[in-house]
Amino acid sequence: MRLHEYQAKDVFADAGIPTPESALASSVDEVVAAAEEIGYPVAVKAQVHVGGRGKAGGIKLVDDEDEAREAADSILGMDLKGYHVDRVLVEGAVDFENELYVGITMDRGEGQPVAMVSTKGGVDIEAVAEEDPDAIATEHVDPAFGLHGYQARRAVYDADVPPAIAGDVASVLSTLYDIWGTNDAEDAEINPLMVTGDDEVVAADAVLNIDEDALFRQPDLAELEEESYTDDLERKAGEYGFDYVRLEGNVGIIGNGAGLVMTTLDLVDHYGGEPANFLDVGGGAKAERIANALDMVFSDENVDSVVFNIFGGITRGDEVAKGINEALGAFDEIPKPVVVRLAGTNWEEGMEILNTDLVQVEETLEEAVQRAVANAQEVSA
Amino acid sequence: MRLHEYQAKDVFADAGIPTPESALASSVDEVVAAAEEIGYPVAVKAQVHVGGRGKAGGIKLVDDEDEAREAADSILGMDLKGYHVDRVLVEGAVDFENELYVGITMDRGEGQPVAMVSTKGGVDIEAVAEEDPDAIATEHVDPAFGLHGYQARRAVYDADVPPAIAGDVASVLSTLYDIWGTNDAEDAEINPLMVTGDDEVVAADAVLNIDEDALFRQPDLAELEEESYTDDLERKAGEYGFDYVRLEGNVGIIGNGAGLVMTTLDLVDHYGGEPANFLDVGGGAKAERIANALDMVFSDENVDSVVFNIFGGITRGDEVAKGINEALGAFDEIPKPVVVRLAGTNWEEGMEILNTDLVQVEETLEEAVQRAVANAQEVSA
Amino acid sequence: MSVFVDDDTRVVVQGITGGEGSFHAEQMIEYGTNVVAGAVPGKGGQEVHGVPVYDTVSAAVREEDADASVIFVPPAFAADAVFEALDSDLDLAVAITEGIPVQDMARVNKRLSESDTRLLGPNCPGIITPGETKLGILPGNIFQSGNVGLVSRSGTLTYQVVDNLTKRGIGQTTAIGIGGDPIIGTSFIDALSAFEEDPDTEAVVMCGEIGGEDEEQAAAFIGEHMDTPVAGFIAGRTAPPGKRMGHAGAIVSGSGTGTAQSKIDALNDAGVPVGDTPEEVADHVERFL
Amino acid sequence: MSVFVDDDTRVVVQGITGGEGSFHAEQMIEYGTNVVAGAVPGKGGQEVHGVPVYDTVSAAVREEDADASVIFVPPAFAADAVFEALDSDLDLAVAITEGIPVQDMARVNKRLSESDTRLLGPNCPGIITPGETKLGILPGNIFQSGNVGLVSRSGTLTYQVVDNLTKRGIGQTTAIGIGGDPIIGTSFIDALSAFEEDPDTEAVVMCGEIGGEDEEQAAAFIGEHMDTPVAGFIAGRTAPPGKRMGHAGAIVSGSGTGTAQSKIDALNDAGVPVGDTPEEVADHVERFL
Repeated sequence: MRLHEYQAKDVFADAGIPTPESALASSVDEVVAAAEEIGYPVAVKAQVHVGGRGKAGGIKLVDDEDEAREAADSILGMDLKGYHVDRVLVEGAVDFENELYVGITMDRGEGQPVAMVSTKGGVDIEAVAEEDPDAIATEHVDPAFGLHGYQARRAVYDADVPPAIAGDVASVLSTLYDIWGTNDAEDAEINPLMVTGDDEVVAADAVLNIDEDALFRQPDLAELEEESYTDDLERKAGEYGFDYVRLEGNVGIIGNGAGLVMTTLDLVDHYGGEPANFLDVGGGAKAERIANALDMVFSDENVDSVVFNIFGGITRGDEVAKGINEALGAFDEIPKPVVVRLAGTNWEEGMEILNTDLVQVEETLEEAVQRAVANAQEVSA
Repeated sequence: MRLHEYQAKDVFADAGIPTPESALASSVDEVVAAAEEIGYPVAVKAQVHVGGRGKAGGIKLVDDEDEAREAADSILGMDLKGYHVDRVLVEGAVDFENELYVGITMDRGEGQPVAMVSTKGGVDIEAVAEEDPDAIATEHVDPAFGLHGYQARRAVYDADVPPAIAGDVASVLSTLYDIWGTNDAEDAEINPLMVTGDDEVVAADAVLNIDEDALFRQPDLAELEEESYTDDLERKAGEYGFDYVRLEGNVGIIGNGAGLVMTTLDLVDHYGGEPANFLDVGGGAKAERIANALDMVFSDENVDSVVFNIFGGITRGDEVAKGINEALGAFDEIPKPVVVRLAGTNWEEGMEILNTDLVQVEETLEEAVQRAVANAQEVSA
Repeated sequence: MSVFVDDDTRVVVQGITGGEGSFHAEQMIEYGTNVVAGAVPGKGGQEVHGVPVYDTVSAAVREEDADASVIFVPPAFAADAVFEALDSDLDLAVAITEGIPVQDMARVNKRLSESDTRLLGPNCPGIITPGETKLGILPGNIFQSGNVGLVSRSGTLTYQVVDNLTKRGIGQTTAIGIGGDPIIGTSFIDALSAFEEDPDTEAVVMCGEIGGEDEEQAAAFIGEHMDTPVAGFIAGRTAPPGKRMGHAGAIVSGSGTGTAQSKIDALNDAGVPVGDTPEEVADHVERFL
Repeated sequence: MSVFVDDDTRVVVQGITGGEGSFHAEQMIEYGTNVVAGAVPGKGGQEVHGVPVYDTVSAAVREEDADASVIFVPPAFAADAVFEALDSDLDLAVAITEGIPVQDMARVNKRLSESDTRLLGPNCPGIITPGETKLGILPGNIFQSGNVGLVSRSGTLTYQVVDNLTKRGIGQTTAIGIGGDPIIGTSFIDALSAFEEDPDTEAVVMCGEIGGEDEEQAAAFIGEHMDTPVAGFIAGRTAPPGKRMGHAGAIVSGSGTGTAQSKIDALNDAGVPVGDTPEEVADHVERFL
């Protein structure tokens, strides 16, 4: 779960990292009021989960009310790389001389956290990592100990952070690690960490991605989850607890297990169709969950045809079949044709239960996908 | 630094460990008032740092006001193994069926903490450890991880704690480890952890010894240090920051480094004298510190003669000599004869500075000790 | 012959009194797995499906000589269960649990480096040596004893590929689900090198997916160290960059590595044919035998 | 020959800009120690006694090829300094600091088991190979090059015993202060086995004190593994049970082990004569040579 900039900044500020004065606004008037309160110049920043907001016109620096109105008007309501902007952060502009990068993430290759510092902040850090990896100083962290003080300092000195601010940057990095740890984050980043003319450091942006698997022990963050959704289907998937990704095609896909669902997508593509979504109902899916999954796919108006592919391990075929019967039985007319393929645990029982008045049944994955692709072509033709 | 029972119980209760209702009292009337408030029966418990208080008459269980007065009267002001009792804890009596032991300490041999559980609580646990070591279940703790939940449970089940309370005892043990860790404790113990007829567990005693080297980061505990002293010389040593132990003899000993001071004690004994104290001024002792050390030894009326043995590494002989001159120069008459022996870093400079009108000087440890013993015998003769 | 587990493996089921633990313990017993104990704190002394339950894994090891565990413990308590397994003198611990917080797994990973116990998973279907034993949730009936080793990051994809093999009469020595989480105990390379050393394994199937660089590293290992032929499958060819698909393993970072194409290229470079469909994987395996 | 350190040892002083660090760096340089760098965060680029200061130990290792460090850092920051030394590719780290919280040292001890760096101390006077190099605060002038190895838990007691030896013309290969804290890096046994392997060390003096069981274990080691003769000294014979004397190591628990007598008995059983006074220790050594 990715927090919005304004949410992440609250967390950072509470932990003692300096951030600019700021206020959230969702109308032009609110932007102007906030700007007056903070004092010009201010930055008006779209609150959407998109990288490169600045280049895409989602961040504007304004010096007076006219500019503020203009900026607010252009940003609020804009479509930024597919995301609708309905809120902006109005933030005191920082008069900076340098921009640094500091970040903590999980290095999955090493299986341990890594702390990073670079003097090449303010730009796409992934690009820096690829083009000039030496410009990013890294320290792998033993998670049982946490980031040692000497490691924070070493990263800062290795990155050639100017001596006047080295201590402060090391301290920000240590705090950032604590934030990362106590909030069960996947990534915690400040890019840029601005350095002012009088050697103050200020977090001008804030990234905090939370491990959704850990939300059960992060009640405060779990409450922010609702706000993190950016479209209705994503919200619905979040409520139902599904791993769901919306795509461009018209073949709706439901399956269990990320690998098998991805494979189903790949086969839809392989057989000439276009996947409409990725939807993993997870392990041990019970009847209600199956009904919810069908509800989700039917709610997507792009979907012309559905393929339901369950290979049971924890998930039992009879439960799945019951869920499908229940969900489809509630309709007077089935909205889109559904092809079902069950295999694995209790699959025979499932096949017996399935109501073939409501669904088409296939025995192999390849056949099921081919039939769903054909259904979609028929509907859209 | 050993906390008093009532102080340790406060810490334990704050962390969520069940403790009996209790109040501190320093007069008979306060004891009776506290007992009425809590409700009879209550235990009246001497607050001194002595093991086996119960057997020595320092703990009494009373059922009514008469008994309370009698108990308070006998315990307050008593001398318990050399310690004067000026405060008692009045505590609601627990109607227990079993007594357990739980404790955390540092196993110096392994260099890691160890958690311990035994169903043989309520008695001298060191005796149990010696006679029936299998009766104590132990779990060594990786301090980078802390006590894992499974370890707390395993210790409890391995100790054959009854199933009905196993979960609660494991939880107390985990909390005790947290207390041990967050308070920089050397030992944290509950003996006995009482088990009531309805399977509640209650900490009927509480031991919490704090690592004095960690008091710099334990400001709340550092404030309790004053109360932990049990005699004036110990208090003075604490204020001066000396390692000091009062003994029975009449040869006062000041030196630097525990090993050398102990050796000086041993040599006093070897040459027929009796050490009056152990006093280690520590490394790098400056003039003021030396003066304080002399003040301490002179304050002990048992002392008839003083030997001052400094072998310099961090400690510099000239600083020591300056301190001795200053401290002794302040007296019209030197209260007890002082033999000084300096060696190591800057010892020649020290020897030159020393005012031989005030002190006797010897070049070797053996000679210095022999002379101090002779001085003491002369004075006491 | 087989890899990691066989008829002699003595299994303790952590969480045997829970819904999934109880169901799959029964399935394992039915399959022939030597389930010798359960371990659930506070449930010591009970029996589940005729199996004695102990309060701790250590007690199960001491009393029943268990040498492997399967962990069906909810995510909030699963890391502690894994730590317990790693501290109980077992040869193997199989963590089925899905949704263990990644920071918990980083701590487990640190402890793994100090333990002699092999961890499989978490978020994995387990391991099966067909006809002998299974540890986990794999549906036993789709497997068949034979000469093909299989290792996969994905549970249900494993079943799919196995199904395609078995239906052609191609059996398996051992099938290993290593799990789809970012941090796992046993890697592709660990499994591949075990298969390479197993004289009965004549071919290996490796099922990867987008995200991470494990498949690329495995490809390098195959190129350098393996004589046994390997066929591959990579899920997630159509996954758009930057989208997270299901478990945390499956994210394409957008840079050079981690994409389906980079994994397929690496495998091809190592001489590993990669199927477009599970059926094509079975075709490659058939040609090896 | 010598043990652990010699003329080639390249020393970085952690905390060289502090009072003690600066004073003893100068003393070391005067003695002939090859002090190649200092390391103090925020002081990189300065010079102290002609020695360049770096912000990190790693930089000192990289730029000056330091292979050993001496740590003069106040207790509150000392554990971090030790962790830094253990993570900087050094062969040896000598922690002089007195008063490091014991829980900090337990964490350091854990890391030690994962590090290739030897730790000496903390709360120790350091190590000296007379005539070649000293790392720490030992007063160089009392030492003399020779054939006796010395290992001691106590700083000033070491000096005392060395003084008695040197005054008789008995020199030392290396003298090692292992430190008096409850948790230390290098044990008596580590030092004794190094002396046993050193061809130039013809006799060893071991100075112990009450508390713990290190001397008892060392006695067992001497009995089983050492041909080089060892003379012993144990401080604290007159310490009353249950009283803590000075550093945390010196407490008599009151039970069977840890007392001066139990240590003296163990040493005697291993054939080690124990002196009643430092002079008597020198007598024993003289007889060995």
